[in-house]
Amino acid sequence: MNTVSNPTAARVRLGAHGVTRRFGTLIANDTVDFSALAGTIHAIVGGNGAGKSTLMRILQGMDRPDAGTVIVNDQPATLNGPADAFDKGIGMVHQEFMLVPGLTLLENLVLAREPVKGLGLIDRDKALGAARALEKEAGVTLDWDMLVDDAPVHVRQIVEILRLLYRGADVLILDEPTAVLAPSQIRELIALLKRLRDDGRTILFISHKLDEVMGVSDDITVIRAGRVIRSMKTSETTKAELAELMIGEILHETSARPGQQGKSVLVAENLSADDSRGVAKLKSANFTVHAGEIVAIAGVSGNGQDELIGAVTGLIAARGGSVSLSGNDISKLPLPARRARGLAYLSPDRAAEGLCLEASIAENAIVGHHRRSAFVSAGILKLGQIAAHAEKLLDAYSVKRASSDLPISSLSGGNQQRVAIARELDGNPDILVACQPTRGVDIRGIAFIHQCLLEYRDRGGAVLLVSEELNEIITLADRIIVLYNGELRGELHRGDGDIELIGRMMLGEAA
Amino acid sequence: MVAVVSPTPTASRLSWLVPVVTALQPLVIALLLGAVVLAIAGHNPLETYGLLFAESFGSTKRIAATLSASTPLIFTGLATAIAFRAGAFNVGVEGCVNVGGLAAAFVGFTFVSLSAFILLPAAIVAAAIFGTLWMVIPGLLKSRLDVDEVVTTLMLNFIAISLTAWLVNGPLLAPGSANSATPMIADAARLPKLMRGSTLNAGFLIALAFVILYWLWGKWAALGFETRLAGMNARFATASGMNVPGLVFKMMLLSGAIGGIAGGVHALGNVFRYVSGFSPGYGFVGIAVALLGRGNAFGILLAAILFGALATSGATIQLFSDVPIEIVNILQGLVMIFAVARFSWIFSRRAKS
Amino acid sequence: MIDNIIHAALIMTTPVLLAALGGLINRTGGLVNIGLDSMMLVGALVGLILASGNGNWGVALAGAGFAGAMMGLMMSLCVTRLSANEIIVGLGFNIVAAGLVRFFLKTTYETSGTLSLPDVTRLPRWDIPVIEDIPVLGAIFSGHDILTWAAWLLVPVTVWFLARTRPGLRLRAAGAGPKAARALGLDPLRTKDLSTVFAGFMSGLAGAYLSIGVVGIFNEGITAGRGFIAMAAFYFGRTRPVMTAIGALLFGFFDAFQIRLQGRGLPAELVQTLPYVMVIVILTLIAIAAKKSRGVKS
Amino acid sequence: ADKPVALVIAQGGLGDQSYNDLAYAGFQRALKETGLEGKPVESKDIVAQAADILRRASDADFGLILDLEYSHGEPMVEVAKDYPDTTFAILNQVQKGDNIVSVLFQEQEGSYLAGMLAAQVTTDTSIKGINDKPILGVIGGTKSAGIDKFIAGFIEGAKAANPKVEVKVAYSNNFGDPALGQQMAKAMYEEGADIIYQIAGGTGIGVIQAAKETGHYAIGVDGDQDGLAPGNVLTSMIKRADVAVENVVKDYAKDVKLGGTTVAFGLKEDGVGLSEMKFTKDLIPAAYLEKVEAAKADIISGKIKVWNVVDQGYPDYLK
Ligand SMILES: Nc1ncnc2c1ncn2[C@@H]1O[C@H](COP(=O)(O)OP(=O)(O)OP(=O)(O)O)[C@@H](O)[C@H]1O
Ligand SMILES: Nc1ncnc2c1ncn2[C@@H]1O[C@H](COP(=O)(O)OP(=O)(O)OP(=O)(O)O)[C@@H](O)[C@H]1O
Ligand SMILES: [Mg+2]
Ligand SMILES: [Mg+2]
Repeated sequence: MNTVSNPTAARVRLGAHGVTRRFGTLIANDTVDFSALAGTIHAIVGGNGAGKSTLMRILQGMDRPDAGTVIVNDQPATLNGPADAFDKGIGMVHQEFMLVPGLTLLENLVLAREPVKGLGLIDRDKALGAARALEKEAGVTLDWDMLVDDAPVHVRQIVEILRLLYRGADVLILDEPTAVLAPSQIRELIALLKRLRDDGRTILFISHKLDEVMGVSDDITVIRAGRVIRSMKTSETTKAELAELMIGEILHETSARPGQQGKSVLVAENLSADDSRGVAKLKSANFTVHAGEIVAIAGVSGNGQDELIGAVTGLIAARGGSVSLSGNDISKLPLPARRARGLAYLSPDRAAEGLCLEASIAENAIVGHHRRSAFVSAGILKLGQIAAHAEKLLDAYSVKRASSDLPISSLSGGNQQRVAIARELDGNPDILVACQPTRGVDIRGIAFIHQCLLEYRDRGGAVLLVSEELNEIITLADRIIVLYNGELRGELHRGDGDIELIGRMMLGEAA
Repeated sequence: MVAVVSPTPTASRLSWLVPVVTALQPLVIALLLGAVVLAIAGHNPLETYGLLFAESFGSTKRIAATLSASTPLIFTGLATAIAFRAGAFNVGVEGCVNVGGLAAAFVGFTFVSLSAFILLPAAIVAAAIFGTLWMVIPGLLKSRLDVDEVVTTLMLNFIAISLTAWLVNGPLLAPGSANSATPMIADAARLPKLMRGSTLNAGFLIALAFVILYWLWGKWAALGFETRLAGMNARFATASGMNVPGLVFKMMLLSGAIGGIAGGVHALGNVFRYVSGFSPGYGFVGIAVALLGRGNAFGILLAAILFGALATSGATIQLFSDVPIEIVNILQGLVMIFAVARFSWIFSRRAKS
Repeated sequence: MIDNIIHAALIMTTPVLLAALGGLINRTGGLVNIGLDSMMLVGALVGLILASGNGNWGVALAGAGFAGAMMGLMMSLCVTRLSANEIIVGLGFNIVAAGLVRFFLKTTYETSGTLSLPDVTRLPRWDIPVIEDIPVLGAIFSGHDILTWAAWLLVPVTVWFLARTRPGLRLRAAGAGPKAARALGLDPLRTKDLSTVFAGFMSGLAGAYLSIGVVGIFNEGITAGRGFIAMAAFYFGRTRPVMTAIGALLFGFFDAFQIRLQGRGLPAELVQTLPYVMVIVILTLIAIAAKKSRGVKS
Repeated sequence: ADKPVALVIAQGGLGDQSYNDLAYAGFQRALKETGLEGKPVESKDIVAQAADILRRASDADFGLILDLEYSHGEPMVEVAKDYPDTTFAILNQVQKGDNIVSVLFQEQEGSYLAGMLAAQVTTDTSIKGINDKPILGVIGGTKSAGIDKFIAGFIEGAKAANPKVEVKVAYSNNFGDPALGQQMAKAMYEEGADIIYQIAGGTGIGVIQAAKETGHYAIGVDGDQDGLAPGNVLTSMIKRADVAVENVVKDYAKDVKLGGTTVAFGLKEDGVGLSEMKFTKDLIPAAYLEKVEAAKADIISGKIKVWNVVDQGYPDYLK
């Protein structure tokens, strides 16, 4: 285990003094003062768009403040780009993954500091040796020759972190590292972070999940609308207080009422499907979703969720079995036809599939419904009606926006997700396939989205929920099915299972 | 303090100028560089630019010549833009111009007994049909088999040029002609002139109509809306229930149809037959026009007029100065390069991030 | 006959392959270079001028490569620093270069179109003893010049470079994940610039190959769109060196073949489309095969 | 007349090493001698800008407009009607009009002589680089009547000298690709041809290069190309486009009434013919040259009428 020399026992290893960053008229960071003490885990919390990522980017030299300075080892410092930050021992795992597609894990690990023999030839043995050493330190084993594109998310996450260690960083900035991980993976990550801290490293940790934050951090800074609201020791605060500080009001937890099971809506029989390379990923799945209930598929990503979603929605062709919707076989229909028959689909990948970031907010709210007879005649859109409808919809879902004609990328993640949900629930579909509905959304947004899903269910809607958030599943689901290694196992009913049990089932440990 | 937050009244009244200045800035830089080249070549840049302007817009006749030269470019710009919109990088409009032009000319010199009311539309429809057919193969390959459309359409350009060259020198050769040309089309097949003593013809009006249609289509048509979304994010469009390969195929065909009409209108309105050298690369300039106009209907119109002006004035200024055609070409290239450049970069401190 | 076709095919392949390898590196670095043809043209002119008057062919090649590289640099700066659209810039460079070359010929040599200079040192051809007399093998391996050898040797070298070396890895990273590369402290824009400079260098050599390797004169049409064919070749190869080389060879082969097919009753114009038709046919076959193999697995 | 003169350059532009360059050279000579003002006009879009350029020049008070572009024939007739005081000249075709002068070349006549010479040489193995096979080659720039006019004449002349001679014909489809021309020529030499007639502009320069490299022969075209590869260019079929242009401009300067006339440039007018063969004269047996001279006299006298593809369509041997 390599230990990190504590650089001159500085008190503030990394911080900001009076940092301000504007984007046009928007002030993303407003005279932010911040100090992460050496050898601590410092959590930064705040709602979507609070300015957390912006501050972190500044601390890593990716961005520069309009005013104020970065503090490194108690001294004001200027960071001329990420390379400079690495020289000062500062590395960051960005909110969106920063791995290069088409490269192997090993190549991504050593990129920008490759061990070479003569002629610029990469010394593979040395690289692999370093990789193995890091593996040991982190307590994982990886297939280093795997392409990034083929690696599951948690593996990518690990590689991102190992890469910082490889570069010798002793300050690790992690922007929402747990957003895409399963509970056991989160636990492993947190254990790893604690070990790293105990070795003397400093960690800046961003998360929307307050349980995690309370569990892992030594200090917490709360940011709201670009300003630091308060910095404190974790031991001196509570989850409830944090939530209130973050959003400026007291939030009531979504209460779970049981649903009223109606007639069966979606029936999958012996459904199986392959991934894009032809590997069997979903094996003979059987399940039914009834009107008025939420059925959750729990599972670690990569266990066949994508194929299950694809086969149900028609995004991919199933290899065998059948899917029927309200009694009609839809197995052979492509996605548009399934949508026309009352299926709605909320994509897990908001930026790439769930929304069109360049299109306007209103357009994103209406897509898919624009061929409704109220909105189109003879192929000509009734723009007036459409705009009015979009406004109504966006207001109903309280989407905070300057104008509906702006590109949707101008919205915060939480508000983007509201638009996606508003669109999918518009027109009262028979069934909603909702995947990771609250990924990367702040607590206020989560509560709202949960409310939407429950109300839809209570109106008689059927929901097939695919999520890695166990809390979410426990809160929402009337029935829970665990997906492990392509197979559906065990079925739990509301109130039956606790998080621990489901977590173990997700890892194939119990039945 | 207040002044900083809310823009002053003066600023808001002049704010429409900002995009105009931004748009003109690259043109100005291209002209400055061109001036350097001119000066090195021993020509007075100001005089040359004055002459270029006068020969493009200096009189009704010259304006007519400019608009006439821009007519095929409007079509090819639109044809290219419509495919780009769907996310297909179609560089094969040049081929469509050639097959469309030959098809229209063929109808125009073959069915000479028909009246103008039938012959003219028939010739244009023939051009559209052949342009469409020309895009069927790359369209199918792209949408069904995911074969890169850049290669296939580029190859088809070469094939179209050879194929038309063969037809026009063999089966369709005008008797007694020493170079590859079809017979002249019947008078009934000719697009009416808009002005005596000029080549400006009804084709320009058709082009304008297409610009407006394209604009309306993009704004109002469900298909236009879907095409735009599919072009911006195909995965999203698929997940939202659109048939993206189908859309791409349709738009490739539509692109081919408009490209074919570009050739048809050129044959029926200007050249009155198909002849070797029929298209000096209208399809390729169309790519630049579409990109310069940023896919926007009126942007395309303006870009086409700009290139039309340079083409026509580039030829006639040689009558009044010693500026050779290559200087005009250099200028054209410079305008193209810098028209899409963003100089704000140089002045912006943090553009790197 | 077959020997002659092979030899001619290899000669027609060399310039396309050189430029295609440059374009491939460029595209790997994240820039689709439509301006290869312009760099080829300038390389051809500079190469001829330096080789004339019994000049040194090595110097001529270096000069041609340098001239192409400079064009590449300018083009790249327009794209990376002025965020201009690479396609338009490429098209624009083709137009500007053609104009500048004509202009230069007129003002400097008082000629237009063609430049024929005295005592041009041609690229030497190397005959390999023994092998040169073996049919087929002789045609393949003997009687070629340094650029043909270089072009073909560069194919495995490019594979090795991209897969195994540090600059190769960084190049791929700059093209596939510029944001990530930047976050790691690399400078993907500069990498892109360098890759375009390389593409220009290779295209310059390709041009010189035409002017001092093949014909010994310069003509403004000497590239005859081979820069576009090179682009088609690396598109054909999906930016993989070996497939790109096969694409270039395909062009060379069918070009050599169509020349010999002429005058045998088929219309010349139609025979000339053979290379282009074949590229479409082969791409289609590859795509169908790929689809089938995917179908078999599932 | 003292109004300025314009010369509209054809497709291919200046620098084509043949027709355009030659005509422009004659144009410049004429301007110098007559002291007239004159401008050449080139355009990339020359086909579409026909009427536009002709009208602009007329409006700008040019007195004589010479047009080298073939496709401008019909538009010129239209435009000429509106400008009766301007004289227009078109080459290679006859157009009607009181103020239009047509200039025709009988390229087939010169090509006939070239074919006749080549057919005699190709079996004379005493000449270096010549094999015993009666095979000749022709490489044309495009397949078009204007080019095939040369080719038909060449074949006719060759057959007249030796009916057994075989003439291989190929087209480059490109007037500016010398590398292609060189490869095409080499392919022909491999197949037994030893003399190739090129009618392909810049592509043809590659043909001459191939002759030089392989030690065979080429026949040049348009200008005197014998010097491009001394000893390897058997002869050149000279087409005096320069003289034609020069004469028209000079006549215009002298106020000769040109409108409505057709000027033919054949062997008789010395508008076409073979080069003086400065480098090859001594290689070729005198008897061959005498036979060529005799044929020339017969053509001039009208005893031999060489096939004209443009007027008569394609002969059987070139279908
Ligand atoms: N490059 C940019 N250009 C313009 N505005 C930006 C940019 N980056 C961030 N912003 C804006 O700055 C604000 C703060 O964004 P930031 O990414 O820091 O939020 P965050 O706290 O990380 O939110 P989340 O929890 O959703 O990740 C947001 O309103 C955002 O719209
Ligand atoms: N160049 C930009 N221009 C305008 N807004 C931007 C730009 N870059 C990022 N943003 C916005 O900044 C905000 C914050 O960005 P960030 O990457 O943190 O994602 P986010 O919105 O917080 O979503 P999530 O947390 O769900 O990933 C978003 O609204 C994003 O769209
Ligand atoms: Mg963030
Ligand atoms: Mg012989």
